[in-house]
Amino acid sequence: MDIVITGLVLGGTYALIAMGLNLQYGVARIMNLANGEILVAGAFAAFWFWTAAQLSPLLTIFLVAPVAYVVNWLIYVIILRPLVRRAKSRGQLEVDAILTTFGLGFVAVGLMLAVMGGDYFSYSYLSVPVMLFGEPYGLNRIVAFLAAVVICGALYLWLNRSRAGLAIRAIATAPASARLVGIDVPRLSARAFALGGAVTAVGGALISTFLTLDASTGVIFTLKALVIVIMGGVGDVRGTIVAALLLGLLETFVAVLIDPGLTLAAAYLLFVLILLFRPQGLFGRRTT
Amino acid sequence: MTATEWRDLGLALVVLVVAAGLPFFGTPYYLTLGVTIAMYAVLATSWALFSGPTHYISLATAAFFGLGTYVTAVGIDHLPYWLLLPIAGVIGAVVAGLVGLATLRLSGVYFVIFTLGLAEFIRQVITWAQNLMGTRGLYVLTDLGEREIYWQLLGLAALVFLGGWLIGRSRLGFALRIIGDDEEVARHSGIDTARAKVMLFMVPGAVASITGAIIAPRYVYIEPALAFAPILSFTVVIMALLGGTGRLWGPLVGVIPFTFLTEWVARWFPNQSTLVMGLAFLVIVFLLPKGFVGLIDGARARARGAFA
Amino acid sequence: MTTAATVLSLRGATRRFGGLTAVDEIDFDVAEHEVMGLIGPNGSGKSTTLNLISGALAPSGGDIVLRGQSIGGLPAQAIARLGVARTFQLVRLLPSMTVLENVKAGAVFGHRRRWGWDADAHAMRMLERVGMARAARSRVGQLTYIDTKRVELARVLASDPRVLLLDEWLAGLNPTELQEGIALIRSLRDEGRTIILVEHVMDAIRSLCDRCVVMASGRKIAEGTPDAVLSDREVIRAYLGDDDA
Amino acid sequence: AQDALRIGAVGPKTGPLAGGGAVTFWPNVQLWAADVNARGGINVGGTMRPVEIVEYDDQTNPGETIKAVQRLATEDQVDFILAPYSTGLNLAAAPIFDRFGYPMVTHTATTDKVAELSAQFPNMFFSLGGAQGIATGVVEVLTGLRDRGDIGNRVAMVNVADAFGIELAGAARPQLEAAGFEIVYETSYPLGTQDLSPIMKGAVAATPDAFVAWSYPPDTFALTEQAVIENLAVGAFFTAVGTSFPGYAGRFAAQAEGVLGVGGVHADGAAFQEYAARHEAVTGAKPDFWASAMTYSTFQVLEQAIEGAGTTDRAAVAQYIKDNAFETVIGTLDYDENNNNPAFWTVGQWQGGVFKGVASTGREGAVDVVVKPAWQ
Amino acid sequence: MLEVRALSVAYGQHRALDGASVRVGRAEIVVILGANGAGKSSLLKAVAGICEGRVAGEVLLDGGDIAGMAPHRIVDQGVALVPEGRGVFGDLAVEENLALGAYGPRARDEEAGNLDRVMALFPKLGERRRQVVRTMSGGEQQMVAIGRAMMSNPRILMLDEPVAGMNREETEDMARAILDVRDEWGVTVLLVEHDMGMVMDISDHVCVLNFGRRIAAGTPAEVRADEEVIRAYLGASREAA
Ligand SMILES: Nc1ncnc2c1ncn2[C@@H]1O[C@H](COP(=O)(O)OP(=O)(O)OP(=O)(O)O)[C@@H](O)[C@H]1O
Ligand SMILES: Nc1ncnc2c1ncn2[C@@H]1O[C@H](COP(=O)(O)OP(=O)(O)OP(=O)(O)O)[C@@H](O)[C@H]1O
Ligand SMILES: [Mg+2]
Ligand SMILES: [Mg+2]
Repeated sequence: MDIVITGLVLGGTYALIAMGLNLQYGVARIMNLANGEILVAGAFAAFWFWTAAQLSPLLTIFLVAPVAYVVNWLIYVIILRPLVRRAKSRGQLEVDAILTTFGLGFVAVGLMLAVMGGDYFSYSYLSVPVMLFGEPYGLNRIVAFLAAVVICGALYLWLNRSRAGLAIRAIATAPASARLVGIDVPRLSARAFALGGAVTAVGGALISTFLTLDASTGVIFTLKALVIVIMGGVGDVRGTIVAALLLGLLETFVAVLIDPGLTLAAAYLLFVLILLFRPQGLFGRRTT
Repeated sequence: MTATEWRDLGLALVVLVVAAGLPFFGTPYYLTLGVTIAMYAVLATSWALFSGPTHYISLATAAFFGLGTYVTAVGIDHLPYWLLLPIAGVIGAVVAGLVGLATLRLSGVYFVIFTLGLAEFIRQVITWAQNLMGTRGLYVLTDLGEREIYWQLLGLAALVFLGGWLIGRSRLGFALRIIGDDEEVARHSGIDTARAKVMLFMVPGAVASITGAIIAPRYVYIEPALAFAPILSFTVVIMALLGGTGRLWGPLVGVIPFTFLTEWVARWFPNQSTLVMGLAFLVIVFLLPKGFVGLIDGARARARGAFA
Repeated sequence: MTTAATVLSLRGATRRFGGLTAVDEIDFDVAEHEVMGLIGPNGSGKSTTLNLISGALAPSGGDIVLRGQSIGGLPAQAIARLGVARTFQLVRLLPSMTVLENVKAGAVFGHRRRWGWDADAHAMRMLERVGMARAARSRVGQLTYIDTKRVELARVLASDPRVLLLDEWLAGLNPTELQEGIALIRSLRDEGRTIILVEHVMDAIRSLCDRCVVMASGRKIAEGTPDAVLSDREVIRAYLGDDDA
Repeated sequence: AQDALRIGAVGPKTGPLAGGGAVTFWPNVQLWAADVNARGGINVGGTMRPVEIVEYDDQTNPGETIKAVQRLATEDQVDFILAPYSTGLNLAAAPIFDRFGYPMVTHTATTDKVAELSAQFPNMFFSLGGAQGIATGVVEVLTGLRDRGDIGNRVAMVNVADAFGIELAGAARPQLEAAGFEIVYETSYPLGTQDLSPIMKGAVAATPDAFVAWSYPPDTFALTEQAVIENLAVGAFFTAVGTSFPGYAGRFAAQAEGVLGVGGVHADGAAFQEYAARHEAVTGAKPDFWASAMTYSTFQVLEQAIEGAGTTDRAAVAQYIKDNAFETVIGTLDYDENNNNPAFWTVGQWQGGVFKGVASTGREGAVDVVVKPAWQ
Repeated sequence: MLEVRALSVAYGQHRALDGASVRVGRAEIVVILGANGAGKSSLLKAVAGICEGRVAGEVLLDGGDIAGMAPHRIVDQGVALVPEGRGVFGDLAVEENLALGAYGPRARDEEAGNLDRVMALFPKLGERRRQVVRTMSGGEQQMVAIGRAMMSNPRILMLDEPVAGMNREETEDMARAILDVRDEWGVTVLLVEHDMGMVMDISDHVCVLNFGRRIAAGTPAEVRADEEVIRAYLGASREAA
């Protein structure tokens, strides 16, 4: 029980980390290597509001989300859209996106260093125990988990039940055809990218309540997010959620029952094995 | 062989001889840059041998590189150094072969992230094993200086270029180009796509591993966090793509300007180096959509147009 | 009916996709030098049958035998080397290569493997064969539709296949081109090649095929000479409509 | 104005170690330069020469460290170079320092291979102590608490699976056992583990009397937080790197009381207090209570050696360092025949909002260790 | 209602369409004929706003110029295109494809009614609502594509070789469906087709392109008798149609 709860809570954290990237890659077709930096920026915002004004991160996210949305929208429209226009093929876009977002990640790290210096930022928020089934858990992690449930659930419902969500999925499967049914592909892609960025930044704000970060740590989260998105299958919200929870559970199981030193090894082993047996990820569809 | 091929070969030889003389006429600073360039030239060129034609972007370079450094670090006290390099090569090739087999069914971004995950996996296992055995960072104390390391890398580079040139003329190279265009067609034309891919994937694996083995004495202190740093994989990809992977010499023309650019930025913007580097990057991607090779080809075409 | 030796035979070949049985226990034989038509309405499983033969898909059941050797489930490259070559319903060329290189791909890795000068010369001969020698150095992106089909055919021929599978090779051609196309396939037939032809153009079936297999909903419903099957009342009524034949 | 002395500084501003560099290394570079120049410079054979810092970011990448040191030596032709940050980067740079004869007074390199290294790189000096010494300090502190009857002899020990953690856990294990402690829980975790609660749960389940973690800053914070949440009831709670950061007390406030950590300083000494005040005034941040002062003091060593030798001749300065003792903000620094500083702080403890040294290998000013009160 | 005036399309150096003009009246079926590469598809794509090449000229829809508009806005004007290769969403189900057809504002109010009519037009789609389109056969996918286009409540439906790869019966079904579209929905149809039999049966007007230029226009009978058309397009093989 204990293991399951701890694992699920960690899985929720991972879902927060990866969900935004899934939107950005699945729909806007940008494999955003600057994802982790956006996450760290969100975390930094929460830290800053907390230290400067004792503003709760749970409120900060309502500031972070719109700001991150606008910033990511601008990034897409100004920097990435020309690449999308220019790309003659999917592969070309992929390469350009890798190069550009890699550069963007550098720029973001540079800016954050300039603004906040290289120091660790960590603060204590809701780091009090809550008892579940007789075991203590950090309230901040539980809160982040609940937020993850809300965010992922809302995204899932939105994508699968709403008209706009259907349009987003249409772009994800065939952008060229989406134009033919009256979908404003460039605009919706920009929105999906912006939304993904907002989700990532909110995730960052939430995880900053229990993780210690600094300006350079973004890349760690980028790697984790990439692994989760791919494991779940590109463009599929369910896949990302399931993959995140699986990873969380596995890492906890290994940590408790085998050896904490093997958690990350086990996580990557799981990833490798899943791809061996399902090369398109858990929920991905085979492309030809 | 045609006349142009002879000419290219001669040109390559001249370049090699001139490069080999660097330690005699350059300052130690240029030698250090030379080591960096040679190292990335080897890594990026061998990377492009596989990834260029197949369009499979591999982020496993750091894994093989790290393995190589460990071969040297572990073996230096027990075996003669010169034996370690081929051992590293064989280990790298074998691991790459296994990885290649594992990745056969993967395509596109799944392959990219798989290689990344795999590199992290190897690093985690080595870390864990080290912890189990109670060994810490390993020390590689030798009297190999930058000059010796540079020559070794240069020799390796020559081998990589020669190998690449031969592969380009072989059935294997042709098969790989077909695979890169359309794997379904390749299979229906009778190409054992799996075998071709795995065979070629072993080349960058072995080369990166040997490179790691050569570099280990330069780092002196080997620990997983430094030896397997994923940034190396990214840097190699970026340099190769900036150069252009369509030609054998493409990655080289990415590596050289890129090294000087990072050097320039590191020197003049020590506090904003990441920021400036990132901006420089964006500018390059936007202004040189086809990489430096595209720039050179474009200039050539224009020159030809001007004379026509 | 077949006097010559059997080259290829399908025995109970079956392919399921989830609940759907796209190819359902198909049996037929193809004899040496025979041109066999595989016809049937859309979605009847023709392309899937070709995919089973060429190794693009593995059968879920049954067997496929090429000259006494079972090839069901072998990988595509192995089958290609045994001498089965195909075109695709949607033309697939190698976009980064020239026309000649495209054809060379067949010559280098196919059933008979050539290399170097020999492969170039052979590829050139195949281009001449399909009337595309003039475009040998062009990029495939510059070709018209029928020319891409021709190049694909040349690539397939370059491997000296024993059995040639053509999937709707004539689809999408205009009347003039259609006549050229039919003439081209006829010339292959006259060379004595063994061909399986999936086609909707009945004129082509009539004038090219020795024999036809008719499929519907994954099953074989008739087999015989084109005239015989196309005048088979049941076939007409159930699958081709009343007014044809 | 005289000719400035050009001093090179290489360290991580980005990459995995940037956080540590930002707390410990860079502020002291800035402070030292400010202090020296406020005094009018370094007295080199009678002329006061101000210092001018040439700094580079090595991105926590040994290849970049090598390039940067090389650049400092041959392009910028600096007079001296401050040692880089962290063990790995110092060792990568050692051959180049050696080739150009720069004295290399390291501040953040820990190694048990001092003898081999100083044989290979004769101008390399080690200040921070090795794993053995630190482990001994921790065991001594625990033994003291036990002998006073404050704790029992059940110890839980965890380590981050990287060179630092592995080495220290390896050194501490036999010493703990020799001192009669029972290791009731032991495990490692990879760098970058995002949830340490399973580890803390495991430790809690083993009901230890003391908890020892050979950890890095992010995990030091996470372990402490989990210990609070899981209410780990121990009389001694030790975490390694990061415990002495001012941010630690900033985050955990009253909870930090009684927490033991690696390092320490003579916190009540005038030299440190004065230093800390200057540090805050010049850099806007508080120093940490371990490596900050150590880092600064190695710069002082270099400064005093230049003045003492009266020249910028590197060989002479290096020789001067070998031959002399130096008064610094952490007290006297005197390198032995292996270029090693034998007297260093090993354990400190948060007491009343200050992280005070409680154990050392021969430093003055240690305070008595107190038993860890319950988490609030 | 749709008038294409002096439309040119160039891909790099290559002029695929060279000042072609076409007029289509309300509730008419107009067929564009032409050899492969004559520029037929380019014309449809230019009207729909999705042509990769450089486009010049005017496209007037009820007098308003829609050339250069973004493709989704053109759809909102009531122009629907079923391109070569169908352009369906292979990974989505039939019903999702149809729902996406009604994405634009002009189609939303009528979505339910249109869905019923599409199901009546292609009963097979009703049976396969939840099938993933990628797994359907060519002909079935074509139905999805046309059904989806009809869901957008178009004034003009443009079909690019809708019966390619179909057999006689299916071709006739499709022809009937196209006539239904005109007669019952009152939609104008612009069709690119090779199948002469079908063309002659259903078209009100025919327009023949050759090498990017219009060489003839008129009723099917007129065009059929046009010497230039016979020479340029049908060649000697007219009876083959
Ligand atoms: N994206 C493109 N880039 C370059 N050339 C193109 C492009 N699309 C079409 N073309 C060229 O433009 C010409 C006209 O093409 P288009 O597709 O309009 O012809 P079509 O009449 O529809 O032919 P088909 O009957 O084969 O469909 C052809 O020569 C074709 O090669
Ligand atoms: N990969 C697949 N997954 C699921 N179903 C498939 C797949 N490929 C084909 N099918 C189904 O199998 C049936 C037969 O398809 P096939 O492509 O063989 O038909 P066909 O006779 O070639 O038709 P056409 O003349 O339209 O090309 C179709 O109903 C199709 O939906
Ligand atoms: Mg078919
Ligand atoms: Mg067309």
